[in-house]
Amino acid sequence: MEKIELREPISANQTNDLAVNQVAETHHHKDEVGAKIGMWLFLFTELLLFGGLFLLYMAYRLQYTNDFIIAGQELNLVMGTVNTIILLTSSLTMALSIAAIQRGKKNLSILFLISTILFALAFLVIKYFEWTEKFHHGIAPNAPELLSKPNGEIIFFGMYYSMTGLHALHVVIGLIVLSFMLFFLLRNRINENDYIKLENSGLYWHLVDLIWIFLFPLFYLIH
Amino acid sequence: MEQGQKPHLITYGTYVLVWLSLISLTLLTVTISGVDYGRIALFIALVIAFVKSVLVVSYFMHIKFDEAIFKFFILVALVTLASIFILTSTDIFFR
Amino acid sequence: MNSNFAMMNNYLTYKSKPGILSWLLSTDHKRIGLLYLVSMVVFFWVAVTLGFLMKLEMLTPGKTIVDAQTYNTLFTLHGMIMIFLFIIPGIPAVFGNFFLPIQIGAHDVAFPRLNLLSWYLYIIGGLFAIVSLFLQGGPIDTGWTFYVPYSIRTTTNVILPLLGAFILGFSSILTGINFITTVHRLRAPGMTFFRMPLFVWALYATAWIQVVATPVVGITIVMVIVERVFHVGIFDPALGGDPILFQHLFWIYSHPAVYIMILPAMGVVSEIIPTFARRTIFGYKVIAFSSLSIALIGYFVWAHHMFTSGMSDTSRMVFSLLTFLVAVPSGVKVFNWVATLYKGSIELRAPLIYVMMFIFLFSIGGLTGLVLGSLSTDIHVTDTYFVVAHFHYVMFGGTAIILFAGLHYWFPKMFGKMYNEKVAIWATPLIFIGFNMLYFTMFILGYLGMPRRYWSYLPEYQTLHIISTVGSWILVAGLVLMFGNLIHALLKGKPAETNPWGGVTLEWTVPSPPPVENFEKIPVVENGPYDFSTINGETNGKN
Amino acid sequence: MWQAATDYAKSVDNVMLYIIAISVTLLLIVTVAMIYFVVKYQRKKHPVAKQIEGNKVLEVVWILVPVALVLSMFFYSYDVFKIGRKVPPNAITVKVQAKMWAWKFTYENGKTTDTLFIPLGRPIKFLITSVDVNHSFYIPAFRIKEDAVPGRENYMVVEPKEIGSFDIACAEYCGLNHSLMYSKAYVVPENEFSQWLNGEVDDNFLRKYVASHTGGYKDYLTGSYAILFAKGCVQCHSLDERKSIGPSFEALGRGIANVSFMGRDTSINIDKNYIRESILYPDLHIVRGYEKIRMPYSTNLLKEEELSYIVDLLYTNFVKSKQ
Ligand code: HEA
Ligand code: HEA
Ligand code: CUA
Ligand SMILES: [Cu+2]
Repeated sequence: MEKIELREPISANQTNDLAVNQVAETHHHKDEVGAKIGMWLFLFTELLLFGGLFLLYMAYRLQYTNDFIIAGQELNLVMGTVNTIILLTSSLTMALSIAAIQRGKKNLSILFLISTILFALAFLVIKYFEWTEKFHHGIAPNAPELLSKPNGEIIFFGMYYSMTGLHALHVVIGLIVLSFMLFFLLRNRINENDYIKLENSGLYWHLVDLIWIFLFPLFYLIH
Repeated sequence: MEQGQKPHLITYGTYVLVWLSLISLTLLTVTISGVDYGRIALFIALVIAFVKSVLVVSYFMHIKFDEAIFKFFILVALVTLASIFILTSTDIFFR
Repeated sequence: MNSNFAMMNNYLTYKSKPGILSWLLSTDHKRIGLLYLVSMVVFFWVAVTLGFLMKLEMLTPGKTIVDAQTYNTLFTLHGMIMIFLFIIPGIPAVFGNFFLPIQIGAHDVAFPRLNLLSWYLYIIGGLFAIVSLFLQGGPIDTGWTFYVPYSIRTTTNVILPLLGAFILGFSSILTGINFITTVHRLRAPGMTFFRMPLFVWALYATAWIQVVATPVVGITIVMVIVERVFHVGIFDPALGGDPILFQHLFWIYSHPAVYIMILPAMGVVSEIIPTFARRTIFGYKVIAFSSLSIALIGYFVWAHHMFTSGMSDTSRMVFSLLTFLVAVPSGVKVFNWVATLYKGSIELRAPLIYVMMFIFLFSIGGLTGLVLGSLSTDIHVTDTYFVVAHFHYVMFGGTAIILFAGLHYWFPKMFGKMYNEKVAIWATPLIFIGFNMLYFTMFILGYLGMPRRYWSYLPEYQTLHIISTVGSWILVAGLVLMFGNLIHALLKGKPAETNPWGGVTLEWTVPSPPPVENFEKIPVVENGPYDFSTINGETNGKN
Repeated sequence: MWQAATDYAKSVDNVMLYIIAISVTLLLIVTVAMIYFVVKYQRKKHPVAKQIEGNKVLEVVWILVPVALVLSMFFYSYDVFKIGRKVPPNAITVKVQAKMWAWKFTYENGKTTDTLFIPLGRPIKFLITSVDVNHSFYIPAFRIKEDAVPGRENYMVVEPKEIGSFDIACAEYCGLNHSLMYSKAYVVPENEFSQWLNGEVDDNFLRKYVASHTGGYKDYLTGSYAILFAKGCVQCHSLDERKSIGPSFEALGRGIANVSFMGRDTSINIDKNYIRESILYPDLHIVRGYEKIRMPYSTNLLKEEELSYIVDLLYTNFVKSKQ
């Protein structure tokens, strides 16, 4: 039983790949790689969450190819494209915001973060108009007008509302998270030496963008 | 980022370049969708989407410059996702 | 070990906040483990009572004690609680939380606050399910599988328990994220991957399943709720939806989930056997990799629950083949465990007896899994009592028995008290006999064609049902004896030593009960996990 | 109970035997070895353990041997499975429609029944669907089962090789009366079957035919009680004093029933009208001591003449005979 001795901590190169040279005193020290691993794992769960819906989409698109094409025409391509560009741009400003804080440029970072938030809002506003317009035309879940269409089209809009709805929910969550980050930035809780929070929020935001990159062709570009 | 080691910094310019490519790819895919490529239209659109997502993941999410472990993780997640798609296909494509 | 340090900081007595808050707000992984243990035992007790009532109902054809609707809610709640609140969090949440950091030489898990959040989510999820019992509409009656379209048609309270299950899934995901990160970041110096105890390996593999499988059921559950509330038509055949797709999505999670249940148990077995055989485990790497391959292949077999659902024949063939393959790594483990007993120096103590019982019962459960994986036989026995028998053998005979084994193995460490080992051993024959009477009869019933989820049955099945019900009484007696003994020990037990069994993994180097931050100084590891050569003396052993 | 009434069913039993034989062998090897080692190497007798870290050859063996075994199981089983999925060209089609909580069978000429009649020795293709929730069409004696899923038509094939009557059960949970969703499958020679299909003979003729070929507990079936079995009545109402889900038929002999009628407790004289009402509107009078549950085999399941027949039967054999 004496095989494990208690010794002074040994130097880092004696440890294996990722194990931190962890000793009692450094216990409370921030482990940034650890935090990032945690964040990525969380992103995978998000990916698989949407994965389930994409799977359903694949099955139904195969089953109802023609209905999907017809129903797809009803979506507004211009709004979809504009929203794609907005979201991509917000991703850019997000990345730039992190790049700025890495270089210690706090004000620039704040500026970029605010623009990200504004872009996110713009995305939601457009989404709102898109949905309400559909609703006015009677294309809403369980609305008699939609129910009178063929099954494939009902399913198309079912998928459309579920997937873009879930995505929009993620945008809203992202918005809240980013607002907190803004607050932290202003309070200097995020700074040149400690910006892992902002980085992780950025990762989340890019994932939201990533999902949209696939949603866009699957719903708006059907022909 | 082990202690003392500086993180890899990506220049503003790179980000803007990536963004420009993303926008062009978006416009490309929208334009193409106007042309009728029949059955492979979906395939083309997905390939473009895939290229876009690789750009986002590599640069915006700077996986390209992160430790190997992260790349391995992503591989695990993608393999998982791919396998549920492929295995479900054995049902829906053969009904 | 500096005993002063230990005496002052015992994690049970340590007070950081006033009163109960020092538990409810504690981020100490050991305290969280105990929070889970207590809440889980409570839920288990509820579900066991439901199971017991079901068996009473089965005494006679037709109504014995409850009517059909009540019976339907009984098995639904029994299944839901057992699966989502007892056996899935089960070993990882209790022993994983408690021992994973200690076994790899860390002070805590990577995200202690997230860990506490997981527990709160667990409780909230459980409360959702319980609250739904008392609302208008009555308790959920869909079976734990929530198959559509029944789950979107029934008028009982479906949404709340589904939300509960969703939240529980979240809790499980967070635990998984925590464990993976902990294993990657917080191993003590010298603790390479191949020096980790096999329990840690098992938890690591499990955590991956938790992370990549749980979201799929999460979205499925959400879609059922959306379907009920908004009638979007995703699953509803009346609107063009496909109920079979629901089954795919459900089992994409719920099959891997059965490996979430069993893998940690297998890890515990790999800890207990070497300790009592005083020898290194046979084929360490093979066992470690078999955990990973179970996790991996286990992801590819889900549709074996759907052989009669009407999916394509191609699919049936592929999934049957893959199912057979997933049995192999489990077999490898069983063989390696038995081989570990070979030329050991074996002391037959209570935990080992439970482990032996496990090997026997789990093998029966697993081998009958082959009957279910085989296409032609499954078509006959699917959705009969044969399946019910199979999963009680693997879940109860497998995981729950190992939960008991783990309790007996780590009890002295966790609570610093020793239980009466004679009583613990005396409970085992009761459990064993009761268990087999209760569930083996179900294999026969199933092959004779008695479908599951039946409130009433044809009179010719009655004899077997009576035997089974009597078995449940014997089993209850055994379990009450066992739990009673442990509770008695908790109150009146003698103090336990640091290392009562002669184990060599890290948890046996810290005092019983462990101090708050586990280690005064993080240990440096220089050997594999089951190195008994020093205990046995220098000259002997190693070949 | 233990019937195997098709060749396919016998093959399934063989697959089962094959898997079980291998399983029992492996289980015995594992268990015996485990107990033997625990006894042989107990610490008293064997104080110092030998530290064996592994053995490559052995480990490879016990990976490869199980792989071989399970592959053999797979192929054997799959071979048998394929038989059950192949639709022979001479197969006749029977449509099976499930709904909460009854079965409806439609034959090629449009005739419909709630009890299944099929010809001996002819392959039958069942096309299975549902109108509400999932059910599963299960005939244990044939070892076959296939879900009835709304919006889809699943199929399965059977080639009965034995005259007899076999239970049909619902094997997918479908709500309240899932466990009462039983029916019967009667296998009769082709000749009799086509006579019946063309309306030359009636259901009862076939039932009697089957009963006379099987005997035993089916004694009832030779007599006039056959219909009570065919329609599933006896699932819940016993012919003797035994209390079951519903009141026993024997209890009709008391001549007076204590019931709750529209929420009030009263006694009521048992006559033909009472019996008829109880079948048509099961909720109307609830006999004291019983639950109000929906009787599955009621209203739309009985044709008018069947209803009259049952009412007469019950009245004559249980009520009048006691007076
Ligand atoms: C702890 C949980 C657990 C575990 C570990 C398993 C393990 C296995 N299960 Fe089980 N299963 C369930 C829980 C579990 N199952 C549940 C809950 C259900 C029903 C759900 C519901 O419908 O409500 C179910 C249902 C179920 C079905 C669907 C039945 C149906 O509805 O028709 C199938 C079909 O293939 C199956 C197969 C298997 C197989 C092949 C294994 C294998 O992993 C077993 C491997 C183990 C062994 C094989 C034994 C040890 C090996 C040896 C001693 C020697 C080696 C020998 C050889 C390989 C030949 N299970
Ligand atoms: C871990 C999982 C688990 C466990 C342990 C059990 C335990 C039991 N199960 Fe379980 N069962 C399931 C999981 C489990 N079950 C699932 C998932 C289903 C499917 C549900 C569905 O179809 O949707 C199911 C379905 C199911 C059915 C089938 C219902 C049907 O299809 O009609 C039956 C039938 O009798 C049954 C019986 C029992 C019994 C009698 C017990 C008994 O509990 C065993 C007897 C043991 C005791 C009674 C313990 C007594 C102990 C104490 C009193 C402890 C005291 C403790 C302290 C003081 C701390 N169960
Ligand atoms: Cu119909 Cu169960
Ligand atoms: Cu499974």
